[in-house]
Amino acid sequence: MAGVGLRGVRKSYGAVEVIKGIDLEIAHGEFCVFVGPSGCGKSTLLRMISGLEPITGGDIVIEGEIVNNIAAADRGLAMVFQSYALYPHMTVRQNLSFGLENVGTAKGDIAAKVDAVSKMLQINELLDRRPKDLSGGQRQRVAIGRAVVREPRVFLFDEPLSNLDAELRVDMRGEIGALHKRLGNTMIYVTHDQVEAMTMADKIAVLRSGELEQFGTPLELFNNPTNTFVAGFIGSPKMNFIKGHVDHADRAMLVLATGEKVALPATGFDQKPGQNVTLGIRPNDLQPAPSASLSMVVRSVEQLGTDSYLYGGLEDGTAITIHSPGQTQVTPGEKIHVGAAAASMHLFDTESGNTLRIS
Amino acid sequence: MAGVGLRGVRKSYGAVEVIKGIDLEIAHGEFCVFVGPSGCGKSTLLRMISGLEPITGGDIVIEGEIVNNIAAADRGLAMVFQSYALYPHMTVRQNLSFGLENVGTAKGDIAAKVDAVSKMLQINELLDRRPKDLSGGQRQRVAIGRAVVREPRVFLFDEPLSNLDAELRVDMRGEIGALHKRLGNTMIYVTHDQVEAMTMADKIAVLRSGELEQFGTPLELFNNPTNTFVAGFIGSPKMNFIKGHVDHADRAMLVLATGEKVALPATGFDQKPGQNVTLGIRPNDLQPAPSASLSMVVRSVEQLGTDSYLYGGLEDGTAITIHSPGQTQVTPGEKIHVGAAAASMHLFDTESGNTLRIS
Amino acid sequence: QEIRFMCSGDGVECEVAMRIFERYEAANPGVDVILDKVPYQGLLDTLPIQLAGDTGPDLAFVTDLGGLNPYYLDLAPYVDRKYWEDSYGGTLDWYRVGDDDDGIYGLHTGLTITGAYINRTLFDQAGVAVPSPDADWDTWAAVSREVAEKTGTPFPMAMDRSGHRIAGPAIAYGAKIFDEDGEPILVDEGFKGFVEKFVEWNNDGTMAKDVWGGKGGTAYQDGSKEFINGDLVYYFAGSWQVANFEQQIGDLFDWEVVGSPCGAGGCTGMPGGAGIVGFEQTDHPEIVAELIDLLASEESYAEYSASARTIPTHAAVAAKGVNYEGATPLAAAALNGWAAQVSKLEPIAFAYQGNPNNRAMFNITVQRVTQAVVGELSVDEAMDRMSEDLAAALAESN
Amino acid sequence: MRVVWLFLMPNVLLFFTFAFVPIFLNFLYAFTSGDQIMLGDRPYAGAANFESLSRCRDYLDPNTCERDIFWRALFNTTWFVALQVGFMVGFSLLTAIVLNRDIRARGFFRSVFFFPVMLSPVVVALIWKWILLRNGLLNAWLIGLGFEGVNWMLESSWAFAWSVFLSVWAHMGFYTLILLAGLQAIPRDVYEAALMDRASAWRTFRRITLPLLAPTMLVVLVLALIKGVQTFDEVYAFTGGGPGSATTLIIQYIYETGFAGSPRLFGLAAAASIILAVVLVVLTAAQFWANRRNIDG
Amino acid sequence: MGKIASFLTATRGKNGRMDWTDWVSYGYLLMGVLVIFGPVLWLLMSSFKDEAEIQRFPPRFLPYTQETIEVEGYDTPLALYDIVAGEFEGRRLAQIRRVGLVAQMVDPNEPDVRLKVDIADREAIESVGLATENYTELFEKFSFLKFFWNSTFITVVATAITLMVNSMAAFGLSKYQFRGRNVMLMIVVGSLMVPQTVVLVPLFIVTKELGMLNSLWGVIIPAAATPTGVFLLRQYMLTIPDEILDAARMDKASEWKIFWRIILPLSVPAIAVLAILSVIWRWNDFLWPLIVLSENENFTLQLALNSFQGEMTTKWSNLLAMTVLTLLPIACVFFFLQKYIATGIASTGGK
Ligand SMILES: Nc1ncnc2c1ncn2[C@@H]1O[C@H](COP(=O)(O)OP(=O)(O)OP(=O)(O)O)[C@@H](O)[C@H]1O
Ligand SMILES: Nc1ncnc2c1ncn2[C@@H]1O[C@H](COP(=O)(O)OP(=O)(O)OP(=O)(O)O)[C@@H](O)[C@H]1O
Ligand SMILES: O=P(O)(O)OC[C@H](O)CO
Ligand SMILES: [Mg+2]
Ligand SMILES: [Mg+2]
Repeated sequence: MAGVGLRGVRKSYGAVEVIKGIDLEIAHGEFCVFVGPSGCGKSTLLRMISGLEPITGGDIVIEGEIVNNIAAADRGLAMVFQSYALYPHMTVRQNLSFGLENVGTAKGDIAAKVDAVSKMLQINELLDRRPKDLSGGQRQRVAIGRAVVREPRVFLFDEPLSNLDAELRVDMRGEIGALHKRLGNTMIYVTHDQVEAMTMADKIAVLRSGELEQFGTPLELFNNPTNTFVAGFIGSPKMNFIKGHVDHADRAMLVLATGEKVALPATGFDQKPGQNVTLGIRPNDLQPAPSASLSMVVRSVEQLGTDSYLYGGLEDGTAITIHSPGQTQVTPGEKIHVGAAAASMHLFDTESGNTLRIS
Repeated sequence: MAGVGLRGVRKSYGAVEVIKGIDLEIAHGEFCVFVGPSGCGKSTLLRMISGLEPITGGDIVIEGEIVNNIAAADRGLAMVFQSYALYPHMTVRQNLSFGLENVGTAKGDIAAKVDAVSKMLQINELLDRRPKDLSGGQRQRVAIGRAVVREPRVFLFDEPLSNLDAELRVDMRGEIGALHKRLGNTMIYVTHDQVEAMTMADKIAVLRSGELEQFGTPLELFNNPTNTFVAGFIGSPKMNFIKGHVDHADRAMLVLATGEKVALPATGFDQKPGQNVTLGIRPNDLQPAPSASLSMVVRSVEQLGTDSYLYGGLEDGTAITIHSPGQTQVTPGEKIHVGAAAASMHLFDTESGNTLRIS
Repeated sequence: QEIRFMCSGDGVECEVAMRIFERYEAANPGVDVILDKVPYQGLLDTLPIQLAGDTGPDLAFVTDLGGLNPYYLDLAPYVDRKYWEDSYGGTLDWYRVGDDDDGIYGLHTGLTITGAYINRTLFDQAGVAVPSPDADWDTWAAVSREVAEKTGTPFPMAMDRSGHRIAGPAIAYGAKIFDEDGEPILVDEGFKGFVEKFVEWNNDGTMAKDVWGGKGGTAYQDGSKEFINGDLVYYFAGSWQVANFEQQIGDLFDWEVVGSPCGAGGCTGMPGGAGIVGFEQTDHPEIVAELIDLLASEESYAEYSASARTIPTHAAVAAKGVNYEGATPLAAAALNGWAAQVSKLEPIAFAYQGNPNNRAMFNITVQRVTQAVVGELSVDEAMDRMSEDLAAALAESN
Repeated sequence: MRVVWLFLMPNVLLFFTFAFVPIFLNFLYAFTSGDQIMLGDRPYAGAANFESLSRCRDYLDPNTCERDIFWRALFNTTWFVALQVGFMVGFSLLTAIVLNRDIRARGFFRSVFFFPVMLSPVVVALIWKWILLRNGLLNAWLIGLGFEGVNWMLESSWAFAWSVFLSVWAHMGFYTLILLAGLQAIPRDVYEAALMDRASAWRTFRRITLPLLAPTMLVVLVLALIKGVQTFDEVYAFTGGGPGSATTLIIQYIYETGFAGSPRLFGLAAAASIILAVVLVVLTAAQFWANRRNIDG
Repeated sequence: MGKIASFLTATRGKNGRMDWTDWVSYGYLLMGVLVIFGPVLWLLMSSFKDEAEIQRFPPRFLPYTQETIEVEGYDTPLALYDIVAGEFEGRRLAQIRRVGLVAQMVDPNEPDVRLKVDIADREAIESVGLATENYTELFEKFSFLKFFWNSTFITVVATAITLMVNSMAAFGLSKYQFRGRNVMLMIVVGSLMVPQTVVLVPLFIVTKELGMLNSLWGVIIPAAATPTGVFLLRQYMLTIPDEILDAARMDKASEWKIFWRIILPLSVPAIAVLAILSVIWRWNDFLWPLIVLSENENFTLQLALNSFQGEMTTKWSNLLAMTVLTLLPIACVFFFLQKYIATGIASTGGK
């Protein structure tokens, strides 16, 4: 069972602590995605799991065995480096076959596997080039191929698709998914792409400056974020946060900083009268509605073709984004009224940022 | 007028022709985005404009002047490299100030500018680190900062945000947009991100294996793609393409390969009876409708939280993706009927791939 | 049995010796004499180390005659002592250390004598008479200057940069080299007297300063190039240059041996040369001894001298004179001219050459006199330094 | 990390046997006297050799020292190294940079600059002696141009200057080659970035090339210094240390005292070599220290 | 800022045009050819001069030989002269012999008439001619091929060992953090401090104790662990990004494999440099082989070369010819290896 466990794992560079004690159990065969802001420690964590980075504290467990003292080469993992780290002196083919040669795979098998993988990654025409003669995306695919071709018990991917175009990315997502199904092995995947995270993951781990914020299935995180950080991080564009307090008289009524009042759903939150709370509504859940209580001034409009986003602010300046399907006619400067269904609302304690939902 | 013009520009590496004659005029102050599949020549084109890559044929014109023989340093551009190319031996601060020092900016000004830029890029805490002590996204921001701090007449960005998380990416998009407004200079920007391309660009140039496919505003490209390639490339997920032919009897009726019939809009296309055509419908325009004529079997479902995508196929196997707002209840294996409004249809000649829309 | 013969020569010495050894091989099947021809530096610098390390050849051609004495094979048990004493009496001592040493160690194959050559053609062109054989240094200096002046020759005189070379003239000027007890002193009034002159000549252009002044340390430098090019009137070197001059001057001009000028101490040059010795560590002392003895026989020795163009030390051979094969008249005359100089050598010269510390003394001389020539030290200081250096060297040796 | 020792082992073994042990023996020699070659035959002398070498009335005037030549050699070597290392590093850097450019006939030019390194010291000295002799090529030239000839080898300062020149001439190619390899290791995209940053040639050199060349530069500086101090063969064959002792360098002193001299004063020579090694260690440590930032990349 | 196209960094005008930096570069290189290669060329020329011509003042660049002519009645060819003054001015005569200031000469066309000419009146007729005997003599004089083989064997084997052993050590010292690393490094650099000249005798003793005297191995082994090589390679390897090694580790490469397949290929420029240097060192080694090898059959070319330096005289003509001959192989090695120096990894496989 190639599950991966992190037990109180820590890492410091000199005085800088970049991983501050992380506990995480990734079950065998699970596809786990790490997300988090740039610099939060995702790559470091991957490198620690791989064995390339010595850990400062805690244990790393693979297949139930503590591997802290096992060399990277012997942990049976494969990794796609964020910086690719291709072998500059080898052709693409050699880059791909090196790992197989190391484990003594037969020549014929190597050729077959390299062939298959390079076709899957659409780099089969580049097999005799060296990395320096490749485009950024091509290099990235070689980096993926190098890991994939070895079919290890655990895969570590560090932003493997960041330099690919949308179409290729969709393809690759599919291929990696298929691979995961076929091999049934554990995959740990770092990405900044919401779509990748949401669609590929069995579980998502949200990290913030070296700490684990939440670990769960994509929809769990999306629907029940534990705090404003996760709520803001999962889903794009970001959830709108509006400050206010619970009406002293009516627990179900929220008084926003702008003075407007919003009705909360009757159940679901454990807010207390007078408590300072933050209301969270995703842009997709905010609809222009002439009769709605919130009024905003649109500052800018983004037209994606299929969708449009309106950026604006409430009266007190709180930034608000709303989503509008298709191509919108709204123009900057317009003042519109928006509203949301009570069911789509999230409520957080303003001080701690934690969700107020009863779980 | 720091417009940039490409006149029949070509580039070959030995026998491999990677840029096959590109003509393009980017007006002064325009924000132009290059998109295209991985390896199509975007970076090469940027490098040719910058002067780092000698051109094999054609002319590059900046401010009306042919700059083919002007050295990179003298073209007055700044570039964010896809590979970052940070100075490994310098701290972040030195990386940022090097360019300013080169042009003799006063010490105080340098400090102020570096300060401002690093704040904007949220790397102000890292100013005394060296690149090797930074995370991937932090490095990328330094690379951006190095170009931005110089405020040149033309900016070249090569996938500058690919390693940033969604939130930061939105921020950076905003910052670059603001910078563009403030400086009013020309920007050429390579990206794989649909959102970036659609939202930031004044004009988008779609490249395919060294050739320019279409050049126009984002919505132009989205609404009036000249061929299946552009149609497929712009917009994510990709447009669905369904093969068929125009009914011999009724020009307004399309007979799909599956035998199903679809009514075309009365005007807009110049299809001929019997012509082999490809119908294009974006996933967002396909709605589940029990009464609709197209029936598909759902193979997989992607839940993004705010949206869902259903992947499936028509009877003849043609892959179909449809978008469904919110979180869907459809499960793989289900058979559903889908339909689209005639207005949202695109029609292409199957042989040439060119659009049949009357322009 | 394999016998290794290490040799280095300026001419064909090694080959000629081998020719004679081959006869021994023919007579003694199973003996195989192998010639290891090495650079001269091999003999000088590395042979002693090899010997000290109990390796090295069975027999060798050597020039540091006394210095290697501890390693020599005493041939006395194998050879006819009387024949050797009679024939080589004068040089046997050079291979010995101390007065009570009566071993027979080496065969002095080629005697060298220091002394001068002149460019006879220049004298003729200048119309200046060649001084008589008993002329002194001052006379030669004056005459050389005159010839040089009249013929536009750059250098009147030159002397090889060597402690060995300057020793002869110094002795002729009264240097005693040793004190009454036979202990080396090197410096005395006589020695200093010549050095003063020598330094002066170097600085007034009489001597080609390039030779001594252009070098340092104990590096060797000769003036043969200048002489060969006709840029030098009077060249103080030694008998070994004959073959060289014969070959390279060829037809350019006439040259002659004039030997050493005279002084209060006589008209002596310095003897020297090389010999063949056997080494104690050999596995075949008998064969080694027989080989050397064969070469020492009057017949072989005469043949050797004639072929290798050396000046014989064998009394009988010397007395008969050598018929140098194939030599040009000039060269033959020169070689015989050198042979005639042997009788002029002073006992001090012999003693100096035979002293085991001679190399140290030569080196000290070169180094310090040069410093005086170039002005780093005054002559007095140089002399003081020489005495100190000598004392230090003597203290260290054994 | 045990495997690292497997990588080091062969080298360590060879080192121990053929560098360490001899150096240690040499150390022992320094405390013995006499002219015997084998250590066992030599009497113990305590620090006498060191005392003898260091006995001076006035350390600035070699004439007052017991071993005056040692001190002269020491002074000469100091000057020699200062000049030689400076010129050597300067010229080889310049040459490496030029040769690193995308020039035509690169291989040919590289070979040209490297050629002298292949020559034996004796031949190097011979060639230049021919050129510098009183009636050699250079003087013939000068006189042809209407100047007066100079007796280069007879004037102390000229002989010294030419010795420096000669050793730079002979060894420059060696360092050029090392620097060339170092320049090749600098990633090209960093230069491209500098170009886009409008760095002038000089600034690119100062701020990009030099710092990134630092590990190589350390090799060059350390080797140049050490080999500079150890200069011997070609200068010895060239001037023999003269005129007088003007170009006598420290290794010549050691060589003539211990190896080629008579009597062979191994003890004194060994003591001198230890003093030399100590000086070198100090100088090298200083270089490492000055370079410490860049040593480990 | 004008033509910034960086003299110090650029690699030829991007567009194939020569700009001033190219002119300066070529100027510098040509001067280099003059100063560096001129003397070498002269050496080459001199190796074709006969001994007398070598000793000649002032020296001449081209090798000249005196023209001779076969004259009836004389066994050996006679030297030809132009007569420039005196009675026979303008004639071309052959010299029979010279006695003092007068030469006996003969007109090749009338061999019977002897003429007396003042030696100042004649001028030798010389033409450029190569004294190839300098070379041919070498092959007659000693077993050149044997020496060549010995030198080659020593050079090749010692270089191979040096490269192997040094690069392994350099890898250890550059890519591993371990206790004692700095000590090891100091030892390496420290042993550079003592020149071989100084430790010849102790080294001889060690070599003798190991029974390697008079064997080529006695020359090969002691020289193999050059500290210079370790130091040089180590500093170069520092510039190889660690991330590539990490990638290899993830590819399950053993440390040996990493060394062999990653580090070595990426260090090719430095290894080429060391190979060149090692070849030169071993090929030109003189003093050490001289001590270790006393038997001729083990001699190297350098020892043979130096045997032209006798006690009192040096045969320059042969020595120079031999120098040129011994130079050729290493020059070839250099020419072959130098191109590897230019194969630096310009762009790494990373971002
Ligand atoms: N030296 C070379 N020799 C041959 N082909 C090359 C060389 N360098 C680049 N190419 C090819 O040129 C094409 C264009 O490369 P370029 O880097 O411009 O692509 P790109 O559009 O930037 O791709 P990406 O989005 O993956 O970065 C690629 O197919 C690449 O393989
Ligand atoms: N050697 C170091 N010394 C100090 N801090 C370091 C060092 N190396 C990395 N860091 C810091 O550790 C943090 C985590 O880095 P890591 O590369 O794991 O981030 P990441 O989550 O992968 O970010 P990104 O998404 O930008 O790649 C970063 O803030 C980085 O600046
Ligand atoms: O000073 P050197 O080297 O010429 O010594 C001369 C020899 O002793 C002559 O036999
Ligand atoms: Mg990262
Ligand atoms: Mg690219």
